[in-house]
Amino acid sequence: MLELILQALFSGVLQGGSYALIALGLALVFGTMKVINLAHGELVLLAAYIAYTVESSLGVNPVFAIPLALLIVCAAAVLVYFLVDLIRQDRELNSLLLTYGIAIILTNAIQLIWSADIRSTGSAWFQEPVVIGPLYSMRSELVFFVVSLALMTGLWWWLSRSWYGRAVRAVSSQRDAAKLMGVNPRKTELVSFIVASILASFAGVALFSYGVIQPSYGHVLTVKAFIITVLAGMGSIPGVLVGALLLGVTEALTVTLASSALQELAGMCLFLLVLFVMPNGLFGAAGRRG
Amino acid sequence: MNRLYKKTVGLTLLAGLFLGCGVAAAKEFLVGVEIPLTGSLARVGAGMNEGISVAVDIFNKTNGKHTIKTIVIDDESAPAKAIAAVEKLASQEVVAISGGYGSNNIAPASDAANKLGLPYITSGGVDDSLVARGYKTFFRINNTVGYQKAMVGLIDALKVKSASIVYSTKEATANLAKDVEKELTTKGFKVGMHAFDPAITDFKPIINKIKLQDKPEVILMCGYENDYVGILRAAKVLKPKVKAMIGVWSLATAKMAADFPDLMPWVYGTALLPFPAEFKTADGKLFAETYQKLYNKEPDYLGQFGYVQSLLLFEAIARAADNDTLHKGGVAEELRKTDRETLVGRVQFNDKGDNINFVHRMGQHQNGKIGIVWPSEAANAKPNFPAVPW
Amino acid sequence: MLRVEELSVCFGGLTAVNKVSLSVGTDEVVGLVGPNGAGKTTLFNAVSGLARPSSGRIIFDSVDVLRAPLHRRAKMGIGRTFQIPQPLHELTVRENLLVAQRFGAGQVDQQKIDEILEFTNLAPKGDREAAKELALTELKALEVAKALATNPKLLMLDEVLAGLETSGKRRFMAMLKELHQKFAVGILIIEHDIETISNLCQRVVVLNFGKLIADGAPDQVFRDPEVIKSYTGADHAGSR
Amino acid sequence: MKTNASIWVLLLVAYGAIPLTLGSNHYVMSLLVAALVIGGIALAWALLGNLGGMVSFGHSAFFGVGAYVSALLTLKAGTPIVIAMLLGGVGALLASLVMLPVLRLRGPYFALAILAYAHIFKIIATEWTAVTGGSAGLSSIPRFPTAFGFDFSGKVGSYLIILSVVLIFALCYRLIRASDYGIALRAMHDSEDATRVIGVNSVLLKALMLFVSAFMTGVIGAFNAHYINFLEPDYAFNGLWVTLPIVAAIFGGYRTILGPLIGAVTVYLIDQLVFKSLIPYGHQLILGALLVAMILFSPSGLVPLLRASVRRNHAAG
Repeated sequence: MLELILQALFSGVLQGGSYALIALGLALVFGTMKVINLAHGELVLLAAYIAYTVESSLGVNPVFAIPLALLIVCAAAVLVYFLVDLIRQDRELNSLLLTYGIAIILTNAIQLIWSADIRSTGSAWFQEPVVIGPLYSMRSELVFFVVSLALMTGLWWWLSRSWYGRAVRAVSSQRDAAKLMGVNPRKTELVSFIVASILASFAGVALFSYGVIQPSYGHVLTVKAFIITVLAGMGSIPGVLVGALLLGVTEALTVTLASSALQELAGMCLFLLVLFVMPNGLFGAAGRRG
Repeated sequence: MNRLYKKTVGLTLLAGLFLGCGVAAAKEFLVGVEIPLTGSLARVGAGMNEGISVAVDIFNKTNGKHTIKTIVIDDESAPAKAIAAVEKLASQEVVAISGGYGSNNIAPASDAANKLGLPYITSGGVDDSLVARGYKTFFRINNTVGYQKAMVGLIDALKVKSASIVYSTKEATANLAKDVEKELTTKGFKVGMHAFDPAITDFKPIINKIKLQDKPEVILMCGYENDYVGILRAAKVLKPKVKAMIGVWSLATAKMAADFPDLMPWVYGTALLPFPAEFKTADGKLFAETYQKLYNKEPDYLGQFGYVQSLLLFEAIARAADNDTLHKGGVAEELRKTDRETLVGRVQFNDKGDNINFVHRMGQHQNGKIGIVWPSEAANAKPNFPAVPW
Repeated sequence: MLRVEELSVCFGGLTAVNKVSLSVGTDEVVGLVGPNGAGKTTLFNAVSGLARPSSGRIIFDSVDVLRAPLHRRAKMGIGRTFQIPQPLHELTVRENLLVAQRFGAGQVDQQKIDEILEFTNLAPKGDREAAKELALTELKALEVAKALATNPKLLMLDEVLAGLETSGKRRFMAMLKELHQKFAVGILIIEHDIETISNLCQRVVVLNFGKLIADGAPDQVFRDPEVIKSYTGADHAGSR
Repeated sequence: MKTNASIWVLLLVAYGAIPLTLGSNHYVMSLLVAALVIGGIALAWALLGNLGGMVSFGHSAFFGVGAYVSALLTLKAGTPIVIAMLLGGVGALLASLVMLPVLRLRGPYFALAILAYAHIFKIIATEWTAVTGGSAGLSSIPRFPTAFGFDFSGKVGSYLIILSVVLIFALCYRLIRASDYGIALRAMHDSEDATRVIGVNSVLLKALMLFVSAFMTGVIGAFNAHYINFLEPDYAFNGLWVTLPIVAAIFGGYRTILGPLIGAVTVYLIDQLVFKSLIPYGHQLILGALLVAMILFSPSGLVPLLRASVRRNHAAG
């Protein structure tokens, strides 16, 4: 039993690492722009399909797809940004509907381009098992867990040290005050969109390397990312990481202790529970009540 | 000009009447195809559709007398759209419908077809409730029992005594898993059951439970392609001490062997034919050739089912046309009289439209090929047992 | 009628209102003064229910309303205006009052609405869309009219005169003077202008940095050195 | 006066001309029924959006619950369909009770929290096999009966039922909007604090709108169950029951009453008749693009736009 639970915790933590990468992008954009980008999961999926194309047509390891994925996903994200920026009235709600529409477009475009077939990496190197004592994992999971930790540390450093990073944080917490300080909020919004798409590109390639992708999966990713940002409370990188790990571990434990059929239910219940009991999330301070 | 035109039309009509009254003439018949080409079932629907097109091509070349034309409507994997598709086809005067995937779409679609008096033949839904309705217009060439027989048959042949079943909570997979469990339990097997939500991707916790708690001799998988990949990957990492990995549909296919060469070795799944296909019958050879010509690839099981169901239907239409009973319920009548060897074995329908002879075959991935290992009379290879992908 | 006891309101680490006690009687007009950021509007928010106090008590009509939601306090008779007018969007002036009366007072009485419109000089504008077609003076008057329509016992006016030009201010003053008598309400009014306060109020309360520093008759209070210091120190002469 | 006349003409066409001329064409009638189902949900969705000021991505929850409640009542308890459909609405209303805590949440949080509920209900419907039949679903759900010598289970019958249901809902919506509650709700849209300090219990009013919207969607779901005669969790709680109505409501104009209905019929028919032949596999792409375009260029929808242009023409003429 102990062995089972240890493995569940381990699997959950690894899964949480990649969830965190996706959620972080969503949280960053929400922080600066107060916009939930419902097409975020589709952007991640787009990167995953680019990885598939690169792997299957060039026969190389999917990590070599990262530059191309960065290019395309960033371009797509910038386009999304400019569309959202065009909204004039009632931005909070209209942006939801707008990005929802973009998500529909992307899902169907992905299906048109890559067909409904399921895809996953063929790289044997990535699928090699790695055994640490009683704990098992796939090499790709470990590799990308480390990568996502590194990215998060980098982002944290960037947000706290660089001028742009501080501007992003300033805009997230006090938009008007930031303006007075000479920060151009629109520029920082764009930067946050680009950073989010960089994270999404890595997350997408990771997803392709250890999981199975299909066109309808983007929506699931968006919802999971949103759940994590709620768990975290807005605007805290460690919070997002903890929220993601919490979700990953909860899911894995539900499978181990109850049934896998209840895994999604457990995630949703966790989400609602936190929403009601701790409306500001585990770490957040910003209010989300009306 | 105008008068000439009218005259021609009049003459043609007259001629048509004459011929129609006399011996049935060679004629083009419209057949409706209601099938998912988008949505969650897009992939399997497209596979079946390929088989249907092959059937049209072959029938039109070989029949010599009648020809068939199909009208394809995408039902978008949605019941309401499936009904609308059937109704639209009816308004375009099709004589019967071939297609459908997923019992949830087939049930309402065939219901609508029944109301309109259109025969409906499918291979896309194995749920028992479809035939329990007892419609006179409904036919299908496969069923859960056939899959169950194949799985249990293989397990018997392998002489193991315990199994863990990993199954998706979707309807077809859950039903099959429970039926197999029931049969195995009555045979004195030790069976562990593990349901999973179709949305999950990480199967390690489930496989670990099987590895540490169930400790079975074989793992049975009732799922779809993405589930198999996830399960096999998790199993490859955790390496449970089992002797075989056995799945059902969409697994022992050339496509899976090509896409996931490192996951598939020695995995079992239902398969109609070995790969590379060895078609012994003339019918089979023709099918494979035509398929190759139209789609430039080896046929898969979806294509084979789609082909068989459609060819049986077209033949029944031809017979009904010859007997001049086409519009008097003759197609359904002729379908019911079907008794024929096909690519999926002998087909005979009972009064509820189910194929009483349907038993699937089990194949095994063997060095990039697929060998049929059960039943022995259809086998072209010996099962490699015990063997797993790791 | 209104008794505030030891009330504190905190935002994060900042104490906006610090242990303030004051009272307003049914037949009183009380002025609330103090430099910007002294906590006057926060006090209003706490009493009307928009801000959540961290400690203290709010007694209205001998009932503790500290935990009562906004709308219940409005129904009990606490009415207020906003410094920046907040007309109800998409509604006409008359509909504004109608909603206030229907939900605040509990029943609709067209005659009373007419009376209020007349009193606030809004009668000619009754059918205009409030948010789009009114001038600032009228918007300020609408704030008062809306509050009156809820049939309040206590009326809290937040800088109703600020931003008005001289003639508008004079008319408004006349209206305010009548208000107390005509509608039988107690009034608590925030105002910067010392002259206005002295003219209107029987009593004045002074806040500085969230603390109550004086409470008494206007001529007395405005001579208090601490009050003068707080005003001049914060660079706030009364004539703005 | 003029709008009254055009409404009477519209009613005459909907109840008279359409069934008489198109009644025998099963395909067109089934398209119309499906469009009205989408229209009904769009109406309920827009009611919540317009009066309650809330965007919901979880209306499939109400649709599914209504469908299941009505189907199970008729199948297992033999309840007459009309009553079962109403109870389906009540079931959806009860389901919305557990969502009350979400009402305190703002914009995006509400929209996605309600989506979480839809997921939860779907999983419950899948797992609670003993009652719901699990993923195999329920089949042979009773059809509409024959009444007054007219067979309501046919296409025309079903069309008349859903048409009437949707029109009754539209009328209710109109009454609510014109009531004191409706006026207060309209005011709340942009100035919530100002409405609250004059005594409006905003949470209660929003809750009421959620109830009404849930009830309406539940009844529509129940209708659909008896029309399709089949239910399974994936279908009953499908995301499409939200996507299409949202596109329809935004297209037609969600701040109007008839906008969502007109939007639904237009969008659905164009989608099925034009887009589907343009891009056979994946025509939803165009729906997405339509939604994006509407939000960017005419967020208040087509109906107000048309009305404005008509008014302009009048002024010019």
